[in-house]
Amino acid sequence: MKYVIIGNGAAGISAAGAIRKHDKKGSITVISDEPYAAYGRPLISYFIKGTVTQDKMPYKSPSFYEDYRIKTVFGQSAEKIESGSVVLNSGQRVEFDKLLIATGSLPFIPPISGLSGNPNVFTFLKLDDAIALKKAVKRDSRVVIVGGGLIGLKAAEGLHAICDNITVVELADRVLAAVIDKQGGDIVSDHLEKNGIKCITGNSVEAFNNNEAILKNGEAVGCDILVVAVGVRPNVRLAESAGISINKGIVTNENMQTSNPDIYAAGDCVESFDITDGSKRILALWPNAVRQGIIAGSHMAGGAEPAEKGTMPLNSVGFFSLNVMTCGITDPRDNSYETIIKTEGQKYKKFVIKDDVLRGFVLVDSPHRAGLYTALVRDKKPLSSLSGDITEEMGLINFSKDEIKKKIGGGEIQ
Amino acid sequence: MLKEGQVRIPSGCAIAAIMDKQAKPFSGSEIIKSIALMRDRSNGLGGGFAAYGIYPEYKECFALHIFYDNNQAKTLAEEFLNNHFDIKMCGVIPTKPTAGIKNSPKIWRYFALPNKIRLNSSGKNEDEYTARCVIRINSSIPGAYVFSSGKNMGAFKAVGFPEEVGEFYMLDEYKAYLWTAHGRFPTNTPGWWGGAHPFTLLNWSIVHNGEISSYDANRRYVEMFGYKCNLQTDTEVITYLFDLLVRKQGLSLETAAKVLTAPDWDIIDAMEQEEKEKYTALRATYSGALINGPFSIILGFDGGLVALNDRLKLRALMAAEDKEKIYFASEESAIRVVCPNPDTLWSVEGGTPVVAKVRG
Amino acid sequence: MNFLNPEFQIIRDKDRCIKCGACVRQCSYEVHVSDKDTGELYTNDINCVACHRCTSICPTRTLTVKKNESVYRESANWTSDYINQIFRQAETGGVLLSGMSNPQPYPIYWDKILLNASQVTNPSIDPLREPMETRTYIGAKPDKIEFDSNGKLKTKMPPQVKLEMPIMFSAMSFGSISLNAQKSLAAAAQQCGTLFNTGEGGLHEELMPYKDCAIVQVASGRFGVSKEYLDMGRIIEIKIGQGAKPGIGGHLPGEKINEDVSKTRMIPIGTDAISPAPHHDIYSIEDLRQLVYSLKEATNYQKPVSVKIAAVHNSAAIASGIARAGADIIVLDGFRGGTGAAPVRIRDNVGIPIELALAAVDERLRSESLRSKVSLIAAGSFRNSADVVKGIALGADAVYIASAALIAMGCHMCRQCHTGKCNWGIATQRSDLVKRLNPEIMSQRAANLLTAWNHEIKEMLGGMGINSIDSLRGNRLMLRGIGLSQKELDILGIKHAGE
Amino acid sequence: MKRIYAREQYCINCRLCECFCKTAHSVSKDIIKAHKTEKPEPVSRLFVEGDNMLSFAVNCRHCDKPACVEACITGAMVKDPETGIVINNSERCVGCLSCVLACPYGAVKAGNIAYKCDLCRGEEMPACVKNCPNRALIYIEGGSER
Repeated sequence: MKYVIIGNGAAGISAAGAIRKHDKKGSITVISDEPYAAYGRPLISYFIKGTVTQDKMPYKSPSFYEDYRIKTVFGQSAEKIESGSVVLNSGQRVEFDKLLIATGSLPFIPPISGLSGNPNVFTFLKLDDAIALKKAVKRDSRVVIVGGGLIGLKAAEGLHAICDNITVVELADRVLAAVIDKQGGDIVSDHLEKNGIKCITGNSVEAFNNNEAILKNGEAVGCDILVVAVGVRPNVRLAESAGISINKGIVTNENMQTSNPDIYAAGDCVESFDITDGSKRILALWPNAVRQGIIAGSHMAGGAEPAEKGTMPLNSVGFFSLNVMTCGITDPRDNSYETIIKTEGQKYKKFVIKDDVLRGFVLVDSPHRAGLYTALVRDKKPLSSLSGDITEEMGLINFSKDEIKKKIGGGEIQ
Repeated sequence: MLKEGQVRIPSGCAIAAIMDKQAKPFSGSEIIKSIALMRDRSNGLGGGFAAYGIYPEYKECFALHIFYDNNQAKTLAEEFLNNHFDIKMCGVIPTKPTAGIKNSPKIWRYFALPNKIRLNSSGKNEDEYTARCVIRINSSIPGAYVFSSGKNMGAFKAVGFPEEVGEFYMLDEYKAYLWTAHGRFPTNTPGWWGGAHPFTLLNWSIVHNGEISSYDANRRYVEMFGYKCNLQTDTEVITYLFDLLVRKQGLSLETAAKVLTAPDWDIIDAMEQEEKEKYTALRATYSGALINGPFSIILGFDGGLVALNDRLKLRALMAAEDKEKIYFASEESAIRVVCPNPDTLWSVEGGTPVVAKVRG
Repeated sequence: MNFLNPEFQIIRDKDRCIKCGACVRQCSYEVHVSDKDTGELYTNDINCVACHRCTSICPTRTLTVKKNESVYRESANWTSDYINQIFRQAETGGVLLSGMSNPQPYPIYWDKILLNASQVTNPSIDPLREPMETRTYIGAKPDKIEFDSNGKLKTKMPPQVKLEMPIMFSAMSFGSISLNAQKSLAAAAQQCGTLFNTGEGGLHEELMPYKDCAIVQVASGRFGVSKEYLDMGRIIEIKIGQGAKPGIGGHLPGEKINEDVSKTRMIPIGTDAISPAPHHDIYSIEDLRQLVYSLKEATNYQKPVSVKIAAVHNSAAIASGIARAGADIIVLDGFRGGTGAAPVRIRDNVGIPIELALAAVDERLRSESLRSKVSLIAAGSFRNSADVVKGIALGADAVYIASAALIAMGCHMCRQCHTGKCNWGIATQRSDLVKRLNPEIMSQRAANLLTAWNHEIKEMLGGMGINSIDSLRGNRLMLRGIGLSQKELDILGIKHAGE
Repeated sequence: MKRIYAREQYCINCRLCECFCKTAHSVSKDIIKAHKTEKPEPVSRLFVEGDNMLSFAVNCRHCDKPACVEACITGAMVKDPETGIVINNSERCVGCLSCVLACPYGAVKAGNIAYKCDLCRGEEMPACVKNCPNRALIYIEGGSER
């Protein structure tokens, strides 16, 4: 059996491991346009900061590919998929029996004038982006980051270690708009400001001239380097070439199989089901990619890794030691949700509840045992079955005695 | 210094026995020779013999051998005897002066039958009646001590080495089908004639070697049944235990021996159900009769003997058979000196009684 | 104003204290307090009962419990104990209660009796090489064993109970002690081939697996007594009296009667469980005989019936009567025996020592030729295996231990059983305290204690040249008194050392 | 694999497991130094929850499909394929706490980085189990978890 995986990220590498677990003999080929062993994408901000050196980037042990007998085709991009093979940019064809598309995302480039071909414009998604950026940025560089999402802010934090002038421009009324509510976002931007990063919200960059970034409101911000981090879109170009169905992302069944039974897809390029709001959308999240990779790999190799009933937004991220966690619905759009907010100094906890079920939460500077809340959201646990006020503190103690016994006494062992 | 009955005296010993299975009487010279060989197991402070079948002419009578320290004791005892028995014949037991035998008390014997009227009114059988009388004399008449009370048998004992005792009583002139002998090594007494062995009650005689560690448990047990352990000796209490179990409780000699030297619980546990129940019942019921500590005993009775070693076989006891004779002795050499080449020779096993009975 | 002087003082070595707060959470008497704001730890010494839960649990051994250095102006007559007792009574107007055994300095005869060992004339026996038997059968024995002409056993043995060692766990009811404590004892008894005793509290359903080693007690309150209960026990014990409180009944306060206790005792939740002083159907010895035979009849003569009395002045005559009333087993409980709760005055002043009672009863039963027919159990503070050996040599078939078993399970003899706050989870029904006693651990500790004592008994037997406990029973020659008067020696039936 | 299981019915809320875990994960391995002087302060890897009436220790379950490992962005959190032990490599952890957010038992401790039970790697008996005075923690072979 010949397995080919396009993409060497969280989904691709997890799939490779899962395939090898089920099929000790088949050949596995991983194709990546990056010349590196798989690494944690989110680590690139730490790379810039210098807390993680390049040799510490790899996600797996150095002998991983060898141990799992995985053939690597690195530094070459897959161009198209046709009749049982992947065509590389070199023209070489790689034949497959089962193919996984784990091509992840591409940065979204907004229509800002002065971007195209400009060497002072960077994106912030790959290690190569980070290497280039780190090289370009000097202590006195003036950096403007377009986009105050997770990537933009992590880029800002990373760059802050090597550069004194950083401005983040975010179109929404708050940073982290995609994952957090206004109150939470403001705490984060206040914290960033305190740590020397300027945050401009409700605005956007319209033009960049290698000296200034001109904002939508006409304001000009001194800028030598512009980092574009407004978001990503699924990289579905190859999938299109294979003729498989695509909606917001690649469409798969619950086993990550696409409309072509020999082709699977996993990770950020796939359309997922958000169990917290029932929507189908792209959820570019690390654990999601890992899980989908494992499921895809397992099924490709004839295994039966049980499918997830869906996934949900889940983020934990730190900015200058301020931890921010979000899960599920954090900013409900209608008033059918109840929200409970607890604040104390920088600490901010918000719980979004509907129909006796926790649908999402925000925890700023309150990470203690947060996973228990995540489990409540995922399991749709009726809150009325819990004792005590979980918004104050959550523990297994809030469960019934029988449930506690199961959880601590091995009762959940199958 | 305190004598037997006033204090408990540990002692080491030699024992020996010879029996003719056809009940043919033979002279005492043989047993004297056997016990004499084990002189170093005695220290001159006690020796004695029991002989069965020596008084055929008075075999219906109890032969009471009595030591008297003085005339007053004799007067009181004879008064008691006359009240309780019909004396058929009495007299001094013949002795001859022997080197090593000193300070002899007066030694008398009486062939007696229980007084019919008294016996009937006592409601006891003649054995029990006689036993009680013996115990009464021994515990209530100072200076009188009945040291033999069986029928057609007799004990002969004294302070001295056993071969000297044999010479003193001229035992070579007696003929018996069963002889037992004892040489004593008491640790701390000048020796008292009554304390020499064998110890007898009715037809029971016991020669014993060893010091039992269960003494007080056994003593307090038998005393519940009307016995009185005046001598505080192991031999005395073992005699009473046999008397209690066999004569009063009706156990066979073998079973009685299995009570005194009961099988280990491990062994009982491994027995077939029926046997197990039997031995469990015996041990549970007669736990006070279990004898502990090292001993070898030879119990003589009317028509046979039982040789018994302690459960752990802590004492030597050899046995041999040669044609119609069976021999026992603390040491093999004491057998070979009278029977150089026996047909069989073996070491008596711990807790396993050897019962030898005359035929018919 | 509190007149009482704290009895104890707690010293905390601040250099060692890691402020983990275990002491605070473990003390049911609220001696240790943690300051909410600073986290500093303080002590309320007045509450300390010296149970040593805190010193034992402290991971850095930070704590020392000392006698309070602050003293009353004491005299030999007005000791601080008596002064404190008066303060307490002046406050409450009530009878003083206490737990565990008589703490007064009466003579302890065990400590004035020495054991014998073999030298030269009689060899000692090496228990490692030779079988050393401690098995004991209790229950009435027949007058004699008879066989039929085929040599088959003819005598029908009265019900016998086998003990692999002559030590049993004395009566401690569920209620006076926790279920976990009782379970531990039951499991230890089962493991060691001996028995435990339900006390007057019924048999909790969780103890069913151990019913074959249960002595079920019938006491004056008749709590938990039913046909099923009687049928379940290995032995039925009629409790007339208890050594710690002869002449009075028992009282388990309503607070301790929770659902479980109520079910087991067959009384309503929250009601006081009162065991009357006398059995209201026993006003003389012939009434006892009727009860003994009612119980035998009820259980089809399958179980030995035991009668337990406190050791009192005329125990010997009473015991003789009990034997004649048909009891298979007589239990004598001496005045140093423990209790879950007793009036201090009674505990400290009523009854006699077990040693004297045992010696007198054994001698009396022998003089009446009854001893071989009935088993005799001694109780009332057997503290170690030597006490057991001495007890058996004085005449007991077996002994009951209770305090020693509880100590094995953590009891530190603080004598606060009556408060129900036992920090060791023994004498309490508070679930937070009961769970501190894990039967898995404590049954093993209790079993270890029995095993250890049994080993020691074998050692001592071997030294005496005895390889069966049967030959120790009543073997008073193995005992010598030391520092005892002739009268005491006479009662004990032993000679003085050197004789 | 062998796992630590807690038995609330015997947990007495003494919290010695926490003390001994902290000590076991200290440099000095000395309980007093670990709690009073050692810097950085060692971290206990387990949580005792509750009060005297109901308490229990929460340890990492070392799940068969560990959510923490799947959530880890650096590869610091790994499940050893041989021993099954889930370990967080402190040198690689960047402290994003994704694992804390992912663990359904709340068994990962949040600090500058994530801290979790490592079953006292290599020890025959983890410190918490060894020092539990009431055998409320047991270390036994179990089935698969999660």
